[in-house]
Amino acid sequence: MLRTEEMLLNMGPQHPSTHGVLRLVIKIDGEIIREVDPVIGYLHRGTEKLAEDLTYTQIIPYTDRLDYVSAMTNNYAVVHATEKLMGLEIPERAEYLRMITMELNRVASHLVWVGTYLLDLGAMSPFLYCFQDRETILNLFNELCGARLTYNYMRVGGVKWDAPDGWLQKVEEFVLYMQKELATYHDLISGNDIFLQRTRGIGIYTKEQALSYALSGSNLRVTGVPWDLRQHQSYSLYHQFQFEIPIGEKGDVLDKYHLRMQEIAESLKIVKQVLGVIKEGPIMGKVPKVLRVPEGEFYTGVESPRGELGCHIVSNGKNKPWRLKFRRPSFYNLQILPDLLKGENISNLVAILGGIDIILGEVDG
Amino acid sequence: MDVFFYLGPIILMLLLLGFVTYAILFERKVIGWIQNRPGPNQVGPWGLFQTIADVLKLLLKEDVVPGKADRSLFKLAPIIAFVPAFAILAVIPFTETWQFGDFAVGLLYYIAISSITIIGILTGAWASNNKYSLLGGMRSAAQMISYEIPLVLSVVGIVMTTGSLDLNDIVLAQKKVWFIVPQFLAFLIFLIASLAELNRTPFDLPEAESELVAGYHVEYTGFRFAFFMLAEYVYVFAMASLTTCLFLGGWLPLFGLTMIPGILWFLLKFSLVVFSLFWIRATMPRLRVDQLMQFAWKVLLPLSLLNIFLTAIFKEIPVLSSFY
Amino acid sequence: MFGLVKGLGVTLKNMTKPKVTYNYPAEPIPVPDRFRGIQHFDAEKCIVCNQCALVCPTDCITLTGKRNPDPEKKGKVIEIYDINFEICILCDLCTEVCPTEAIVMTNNFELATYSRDDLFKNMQWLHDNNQNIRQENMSSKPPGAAGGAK
Amino acid sequence: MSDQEKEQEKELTTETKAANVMSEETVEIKSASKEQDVQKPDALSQELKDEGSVKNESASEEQGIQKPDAPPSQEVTDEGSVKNDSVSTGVDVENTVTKPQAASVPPKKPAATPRPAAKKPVEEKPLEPSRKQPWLDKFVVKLKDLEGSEYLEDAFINRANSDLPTLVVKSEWWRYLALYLRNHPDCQFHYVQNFSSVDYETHLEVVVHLFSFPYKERLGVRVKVDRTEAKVDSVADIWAAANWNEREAYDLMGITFEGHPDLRRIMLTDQWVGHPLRKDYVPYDEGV
Repeated sequence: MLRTEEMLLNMGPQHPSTHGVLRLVIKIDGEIIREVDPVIGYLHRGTEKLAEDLTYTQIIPYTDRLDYVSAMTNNYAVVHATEKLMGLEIPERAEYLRMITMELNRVASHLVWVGTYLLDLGAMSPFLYCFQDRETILNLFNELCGARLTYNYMRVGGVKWDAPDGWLQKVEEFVLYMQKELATYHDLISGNDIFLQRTRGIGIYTKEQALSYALSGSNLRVTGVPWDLRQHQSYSLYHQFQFEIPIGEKGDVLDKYHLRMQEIAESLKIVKQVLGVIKEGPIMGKVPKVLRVPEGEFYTGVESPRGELGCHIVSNGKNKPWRLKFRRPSFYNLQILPDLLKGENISNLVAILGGIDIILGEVDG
Repeated sequence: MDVFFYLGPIILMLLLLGFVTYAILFERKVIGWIQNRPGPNQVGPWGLFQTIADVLKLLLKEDVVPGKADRSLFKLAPIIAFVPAFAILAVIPFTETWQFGDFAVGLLYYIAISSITIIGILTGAWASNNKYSLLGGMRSAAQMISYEIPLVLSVVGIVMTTGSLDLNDIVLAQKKVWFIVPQFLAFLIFLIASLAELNRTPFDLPEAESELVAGYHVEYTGFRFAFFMLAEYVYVFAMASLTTCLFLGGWLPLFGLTMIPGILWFLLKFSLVVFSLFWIRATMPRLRVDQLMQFAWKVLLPLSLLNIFLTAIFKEIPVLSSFY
Repeated sequence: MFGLVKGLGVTLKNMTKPKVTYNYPAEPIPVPDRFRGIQHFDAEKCIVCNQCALVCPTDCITLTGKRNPDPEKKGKVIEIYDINFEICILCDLCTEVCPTEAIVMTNNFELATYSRDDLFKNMQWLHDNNQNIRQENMSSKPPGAAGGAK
Repeated sequence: MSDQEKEQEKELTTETKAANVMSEETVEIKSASKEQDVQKPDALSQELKDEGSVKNESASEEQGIQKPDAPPSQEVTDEGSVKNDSVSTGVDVENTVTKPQAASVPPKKPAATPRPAAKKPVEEKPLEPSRKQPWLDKFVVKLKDLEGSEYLEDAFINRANSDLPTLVVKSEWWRYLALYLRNHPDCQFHYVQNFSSVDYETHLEVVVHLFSFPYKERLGVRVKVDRTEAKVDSVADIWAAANWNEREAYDLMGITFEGHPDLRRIMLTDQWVGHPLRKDYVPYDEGV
């Protein structure tokens, strides 16, 4: 009788496909995973603690660094919470600009996901194609606010910059281009048998599990729960526009892929509609000189590309928050990983982990 | 003749190194173009010296042997992996005259010797005393042994047709029509199996960067690592040559264009095969281990048996038998 | 199987497409005007209001002022003005609050050095950094980062 | 960690998946430990409650205070009903929840300084009753009927937060309430929207925002936790999402969640000293 034993494999924090500095301590039997213990916190920067010493405006650049793939949404989460607490009115054009940037950012974020996910599965080229299209979006943002990743674009009461001349046309061109380009992605990826083999039936969880783990975003919708904060707890001016919430059927990673591709299409649809109605106007509302948020407690969530990005503010009436807590969707979504990985193959680990779509900057706060 | 006998291998070795150098560059360029970028273009004109610079860098690197590794095995492994890769080139007929060892069982020799490399890989993986490399080595062993079988069986059809294991005879038997036409099924099986033998995408599980970091050579640095890489690319060279000989008519010209020398024809076909290897690499994701095994045993093996069966039948059919 | 062939077709088609990369170190990368690069500081415009130092989220600006040497003029003049680019995140808030546009962004972004000490830039350096100054500094929106009213 | 505990842990995690049942074994251990800790409630708690309500009246946006001082009169029947309800989901409430009758911690500090949310009593003209008020009322009435309703300190509508119904409970009752909210057919709060913790200097608070998919309703729950002895029952087996969040709250805020399957630091290193999100936190090593 051969003596067999389980092996402890330490994956990360430096590993090509843990998407940053996630560390997984895995017990494996051959290549079959018996137990996983995710170790996080390698990128913890104490944003919540820092925020207690910062004014509301100063917090905004810090939020850029949480979910660095979709910083616009992060900007919006904190700005939105502050505005709601203060009861400010935001000019229409500012809201439209915010929606355009947020939806473009969602497209960019999902493109990064598609690209890196295919890279995890071993395909190189889709990654670069996705990044090319993302590059267009980043260049648009660069023109708009002067940065490609850490935008610091939104302000309490509006946005910092108005769209430069011709910018909206460029956005429209991009939307039209991207709508066509999606077909290329489907040609390249969606029909690829190896990709289908790798993703079909992988990482399935039930609706009950998803709710219990408080998954959000595509990770929840893939189980068939049509839950999108843009519609169900509508913020900004999303209620004015038509878009659908794609949901999954089987709940496997393949479904997640199709879901995110559809979300890209829906986001483009929203951007197109916004471009149709946006008018000239002020981009900054009436805001007091020093932002003093009235006493109270406030929680609100916005739909980031990864799920419900919440902002819980406790204010004591000063110009700095007493406590600022971010509900970071990646943090919640990652929790289900040990459950999903039990009994899976190591190759599936990468496929499942990638499917969750985590951003470590956000997981670690 | 005697001079050529002794100098030939050295020339071949140098040629081979040249090939490897430029195959790597070519691969990077092709993948670069596919991904809308120019590829390496900084070192030398058109990036021509890029690989040379890379190799120099590798040679200058510190030679690290992990403390817990089995030192002697660790050092031996790259050599075991590389030597067979070079040895198999002896039987490849580049042209009618350009061949080093013309013996009757050339094909068998190729297949037998090439499977020794797996021992080197497994040794290296085991000796590194690293879990990732162990997993990579195990995968590699399982994969290469599994795919050897369909690889060999797919060639059986050709052997049946020509009645010889001598690669020269096989090439010459393709004067009328290349074997890619009558043996198309075998060609597909051979191509897939050879991709797997070469550990190239979509079968690059032993190195599976996103899972096992670098697989069996994760602990290797410097020139030992270079040896593994060299072995890999020599196999690309050998496998592309073999494919050319078996299915694409070796040095035989197309359309009766005999004024173009045979070696050029060979190189042309050979480059086509190499290009398609790179092209596939740039497009495909990676298979999963269990699917990979299932694919070998459940799909490729029955198919190659079917191919043998069909060849046997076609040989008996009067009209078709001239092709078989 | 057809899907695989289709994918190969896409990659082959892309081979002939124009290249999208920048030849960066050889050719300067084009940046839009609003690009947030290293700040330029104009000491003559500065009124030592300290707003930039207050608004800086990372506290990377150090400044001191002194009395105006010209006794007939009121106010202060700047004496020391340093920015520590080890921690500066180029968030643009300092230029946003500056009432006199004494500190403005430029389009220069190359900060890499071999030593951390080199990242500590003083007033003279910031003053000499006067190439590619950003044209549009106030946008259409004067209110400052501290939430200044419109 | 002893073997038994490990066993317990495993069971917990497996059960979390299924129907969030707590193993009886765990319950026994828990209730035993509780009974030793707890002391009788006294008059001071009443005082605290009163002060809380006064403070709340002064708060501008808070309305419709429910004084949760109704005695647990219909104990038997109501508990029975709860039990029945939860039996259907496989949870034995009576066994799992520590009896709040016996469980109370003597208030160490009667809320001397009110929470920052209520510093200045501002004269406000009476606001329109919130649209969520009926829902909250209905809800509070139900809760009042429950055993241990005196631990519901406050229930109000957080107007600033789009009329969010909010409950304030004492830490002893939290687990009981959580089970109720999760499993009762009229609540069904299966989804944790946010799990936060706040240091109010006088006390700590665990703030949980729940969402009920069947009713499409949100609910905020604030759990008051004593600052010096920050302990509260874990709800990681009720909502799987609470697991890491409780670890985070333990790590950064220093709240111990009793019965948590794996209470370790999650963000900071294991050797870290102190809990950074506490307002009185002093970095142990100035250089860091």
